[in-house]
Amino acid sequence: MTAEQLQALLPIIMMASTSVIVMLVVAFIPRHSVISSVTVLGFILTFASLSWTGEVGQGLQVTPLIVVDRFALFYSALLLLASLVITLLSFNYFTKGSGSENQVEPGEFYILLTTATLGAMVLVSSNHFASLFVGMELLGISLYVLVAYLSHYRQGRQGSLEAGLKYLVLSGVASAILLFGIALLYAEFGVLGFGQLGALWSNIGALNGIYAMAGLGLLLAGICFKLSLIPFHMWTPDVYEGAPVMATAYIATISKGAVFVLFLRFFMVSGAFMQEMANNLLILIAIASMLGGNLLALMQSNVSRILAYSSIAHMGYLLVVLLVANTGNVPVSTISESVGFYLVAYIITTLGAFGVMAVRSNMLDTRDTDQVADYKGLFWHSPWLASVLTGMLLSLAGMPLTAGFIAKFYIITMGVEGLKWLLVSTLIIGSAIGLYYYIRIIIVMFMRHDEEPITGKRDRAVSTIDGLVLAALAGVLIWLGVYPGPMIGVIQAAFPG
Amino acid sequence: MSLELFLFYLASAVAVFATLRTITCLNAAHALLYLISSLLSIAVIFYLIGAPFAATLEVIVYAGAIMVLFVFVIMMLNMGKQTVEQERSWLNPVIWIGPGIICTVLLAELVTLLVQKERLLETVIVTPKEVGISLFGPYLLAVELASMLLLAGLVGAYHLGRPLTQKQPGSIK
Amino acid sequence: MIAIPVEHCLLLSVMLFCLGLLGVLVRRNIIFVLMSMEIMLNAIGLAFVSGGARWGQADGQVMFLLVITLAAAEVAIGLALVLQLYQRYRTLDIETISKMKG
Amino acid sequence: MLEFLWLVPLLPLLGFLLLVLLPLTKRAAAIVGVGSVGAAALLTLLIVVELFGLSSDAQVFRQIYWTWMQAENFTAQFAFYLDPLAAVMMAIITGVGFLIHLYSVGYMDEDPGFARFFAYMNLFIAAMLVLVLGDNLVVLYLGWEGVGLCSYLLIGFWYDSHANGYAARKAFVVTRVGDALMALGMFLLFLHLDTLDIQQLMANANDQWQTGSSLPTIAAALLLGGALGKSAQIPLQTWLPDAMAGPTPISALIHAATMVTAGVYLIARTHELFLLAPDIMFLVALIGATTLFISGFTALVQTDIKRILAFSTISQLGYMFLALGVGAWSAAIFHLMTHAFFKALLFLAAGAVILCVHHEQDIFKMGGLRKRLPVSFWSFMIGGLALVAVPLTSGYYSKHEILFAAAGNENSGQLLWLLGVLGAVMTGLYTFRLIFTVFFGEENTRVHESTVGLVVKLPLVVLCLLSIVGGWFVLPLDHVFPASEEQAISGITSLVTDVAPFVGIFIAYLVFHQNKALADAVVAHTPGRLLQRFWFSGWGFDWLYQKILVNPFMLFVRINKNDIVDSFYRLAAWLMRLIHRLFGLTQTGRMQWYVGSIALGVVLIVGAGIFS
Repeated sequence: MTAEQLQALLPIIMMASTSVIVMLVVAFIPRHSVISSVTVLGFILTFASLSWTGEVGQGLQVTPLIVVDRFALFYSALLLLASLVITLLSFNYFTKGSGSENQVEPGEFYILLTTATLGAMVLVSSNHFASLFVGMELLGISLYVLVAYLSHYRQGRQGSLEAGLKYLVLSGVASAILLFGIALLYAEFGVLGFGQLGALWSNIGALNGIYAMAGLGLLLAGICFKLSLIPFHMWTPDVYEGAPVMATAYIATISKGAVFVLFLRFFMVSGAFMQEMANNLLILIAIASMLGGNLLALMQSNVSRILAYSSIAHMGYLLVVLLVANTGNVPVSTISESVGFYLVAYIITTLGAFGVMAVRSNMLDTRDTDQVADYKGLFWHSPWLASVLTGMLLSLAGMPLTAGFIAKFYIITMGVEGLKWLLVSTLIIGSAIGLYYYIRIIIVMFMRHDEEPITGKRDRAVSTIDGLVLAALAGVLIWLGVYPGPMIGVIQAAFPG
Repeated sequence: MSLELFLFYLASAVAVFATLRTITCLNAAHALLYLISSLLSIAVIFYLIGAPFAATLEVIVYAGAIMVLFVFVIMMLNMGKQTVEQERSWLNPVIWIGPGIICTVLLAELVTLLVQKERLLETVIVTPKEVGISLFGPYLLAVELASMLLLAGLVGAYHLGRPLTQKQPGSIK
Repeated sequence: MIAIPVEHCLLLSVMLFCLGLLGVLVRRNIIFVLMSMEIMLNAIGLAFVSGGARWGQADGQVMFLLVITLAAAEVAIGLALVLQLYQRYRTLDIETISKMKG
Repeated sequence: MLEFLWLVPLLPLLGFLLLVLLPLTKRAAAIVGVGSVGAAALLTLLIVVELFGLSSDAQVFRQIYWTWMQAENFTAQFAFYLDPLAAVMMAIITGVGFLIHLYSVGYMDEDPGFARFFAYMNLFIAAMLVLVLGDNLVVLYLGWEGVGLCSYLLIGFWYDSHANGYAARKAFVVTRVGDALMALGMFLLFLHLDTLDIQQLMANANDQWQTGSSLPTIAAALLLGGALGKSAQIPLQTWLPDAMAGPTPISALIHAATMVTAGVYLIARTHELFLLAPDIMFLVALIGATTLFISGFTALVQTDIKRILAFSTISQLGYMFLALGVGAWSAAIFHLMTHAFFKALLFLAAGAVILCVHHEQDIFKMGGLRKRLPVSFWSFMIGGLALVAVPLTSGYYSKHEILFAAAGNENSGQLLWLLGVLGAVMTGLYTFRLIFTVFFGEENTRVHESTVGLVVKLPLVVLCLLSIVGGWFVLPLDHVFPASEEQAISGITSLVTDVAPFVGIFIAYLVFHQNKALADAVVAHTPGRLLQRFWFSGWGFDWLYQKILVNPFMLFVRINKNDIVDSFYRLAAWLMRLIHRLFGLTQTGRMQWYVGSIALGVVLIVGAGIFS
């Protein structure tokens, strides 16, 4: 390994060191504020180190496993910032609970946040099955624990245990399926790098190696599970509901984001989905997800579940972009651009929505503040929180002046240019259905409520950190919706080709 | 039929049988023993197809270490006679139908794909040395990251393994 | 040298994989579910190793090593959760964790 | 100073933001509200002086701030364009605006919505400045909609009253008809000329289009639609009288001096396009002449002091359109300016009267106020004389320029001139009907004693001065507009034009002062009464619109009340809920079921692989 490669690897090394350092801090200085600050510092330093990776140019291959290019660096930056937001919001989520009998020590939560982010960073730089596998599992193992984090706390948090076990088993099965797919591909072709695989496939022309098709199918199934696309979506609402809200936010943003980025790279580098079979299947999956996700969310009374189902739909929207790429009518750089923007918008919006929920939730309660009824009249006693949440929901619904609008606009434009009318019309129908449940939450927030909220929850004052973080998210949301130019420029520069 | 081939099919048969018993057995400890024997026969197969390093790992780590975790837990939970009855009632033949069909179809599909062509290949022995060179050469990063994976697993198990907090009413009598 | 058809190895691994999946689908005892997941992972390991054998590469065995790592971590966390489940409900029935739905 | 141009709209905007965001005391609100506009006025003065100090060829200044939007070949810069025309408009807006702000401090003193009032006013000033300074049609349109919004907010300022809300909505909807046409016009221009930058647009239009061909005609007609709506010309004039529901300073600022002249400004700004469409030019003149004539009669029979002034405004705007239509561009702008002075004066004086008589607006319930309210009386007198265009007042110069231009026009010039002169007679008549009724005769109202303070009087005095001397200004617009050739005006024409207002005043003196019974006698007869009612209703436009537009629409709404279309949607919604419930059943919460779903998915995917 040359010095140059080592330098390119700096962010990943920094992230790994952060994990170890946080672990040592948890062991020797077990004070919440110290642990949290060290974690934040670690994320910030890692983020800073992204600019010290040296001139990576068209991409620097560091061992066969990892490629450091602008694409990887951009998404690493995005994921790191998202992790930072989650870390910052976690502090008060756990502090609020630190009453007399607080037994849940948040130390491990931060260690696992860092290891999970390490996994995500490996995923976005991966162009080899081995790093794909390790990255995905590093992310997965950390998330199992994060989801179940509050499981041993009082009789209350039953959801956390249930969600943790479900996620462990289901995700374990899905990983196994994905791995089995990789194994079959390996047995057929004898290579593990995306690039080598792509070269082989372009030689053969079509995928005639027949059990490569089985391999590809299984791989696809595994990825669809992580993105919670129908019919691999069923874990999503239960896990979203049961997990502590910050872990949910992590799954919803970083986990899905990283896997989609990996998917995109695999797709671009290996050209896998030029295959007719995969293409038709993905169309079906996308349509099912766009319609099914929105329909499932329609009458939900739990905000977490609504966001879970809506995430199914959103991943379906994103899939449309990849399908458009298959037509060849749209340059790959544009595809990468619209996926990038969509992910940025989606991550910001989701973080904001869960952030508001986190601010209003308390680790000690039997559940997070996630019933729609809990939000009744929110506007009249916490206008700021309600405004932020309204902004986020409108962005999810794709209303103009928010980032979500530009993102959705991109996808529709892509769809139209790729002449995917079926997909575009499904997308529009899905969005129309989606509007209903997003607006419903907003209306509930603006209802006058005369009596105390049903749950008897009263809001505490929003802490300074939480307030600043939410304000920043809302600001970026509007900024991207009104003046997306600079962000688009950054994403364009991140195209790996 | 050479000895190797014979051994291969024998080990395969043992593996399939033992696995089948694992998933049908009523007693967890027995199931675990079946599972271990299945793992051992796979180790034999590894050896036969020229992967002595993998065979060793299978025995030492998989059958030896990971399964011991199961043994610990089964012992801790000390499931007695009544659990066998419970298992029997849970394993009602009716519930086998759906999963059975799905798995059979999947198996059939995969087998159809696999038997499309028959390639009799000369397998070469990949020595532990080669594996080691590979591990600490191109796969160095993967190894390091695997250590992080284990770290995460360790931290997670430490956190989750703590007993339930005492304040909860109703869970421990 | 040894002449064992790679296809047969893969066939074996496919069978084991499907058996593992069947186990996950059928068993209600959470410990058996975890064991079945181990069976699936083991089948994957077999597939990797036989792939490596077919191409005479070390990569298959390296991947096998990684799979074992995953198995270890997964089992550790899975069993920790099983202990919690048992402490809380005094049962290993998977039906106890089906409260969230809809 | 020119480089500080951006500051001019920014100051009122900042004022608006401060007023909205900070909980200011009344005093602070007044200082912020008036101060920001005052500063803008001062800055404008400096800028205008510097601009006119330049040689007449160089009196153009363009400032680009940022690229506002960009899509394919469409680029809209956020840029300001200052030339003598914009400078004149800017001076009127900030100058008159400042005076009216000052006046409002007194007028609105007791209103609970004091700060809100100034916030809206400041926003309005900012939007209006953006409108006149906009370098391209997009920026102009931003200001255009901005002033529309402020107008809506301010008409409905006292939102407790149902009628005010109705008036505000009416103004919004009616002007929206025009705005829609204007937007269409903009799209058409962009489609064919590939730019919305006004100067570039005019140059392209001259290059690519033949005079009188269909494209410029359609484009000009669409823009005219926007102008008609904003400037309350027939057939979109009906909103303006109702807009008097707002506070009087609003009527003075928005519905007399500035916003309603936006249509005139738009046509003047795009005059090169209109020159390519002679038919539309003639239409402009015809609409202007008809409007001024018709609303003159309407003003004659109104009883509400503010409605009289409102119809008078429509009528004067008609003169401006007449001027535009006959190509007397500078005359139109000149009249725009003098009208801004004297009509603002009249409204403010009327406001002072209304304030002193306990918000009574019916002129027949006033009377003999001359001695009690000398300042208002003299203001009204001077404003009225200027409105009637008595020699030596500002209105005289501007109106005569228009009438002479009309007379010299080769297209039915005589008819236009005749309508204009008749309108002038009517102006004299209704104006002095108002003055005689309100200020002469016997007193029949109790006057509020504490009356008006200095902040109310000062603007009146300044506007009085401007109404007199305003006609002596020479607007340096020669380089903006094509020179109109001097027409020889016959002595008779000139004489009749000069005499017409006095005829009106004389009749008014006879009928409304000397012999009041005469007016009653006329109205007592059936034809007279019918005519009076017809005129009173504004020539039945509202009635007509009610019958042909509103009623059919309401009928349609009633028919559809039982939801022919809705039931379809309701079915769809019901279906969606059903599907939701069915789908929800799949989410059983049971883990093995979920694993089964995954397994099934895998079976399907691999199966698809086999069978493809």
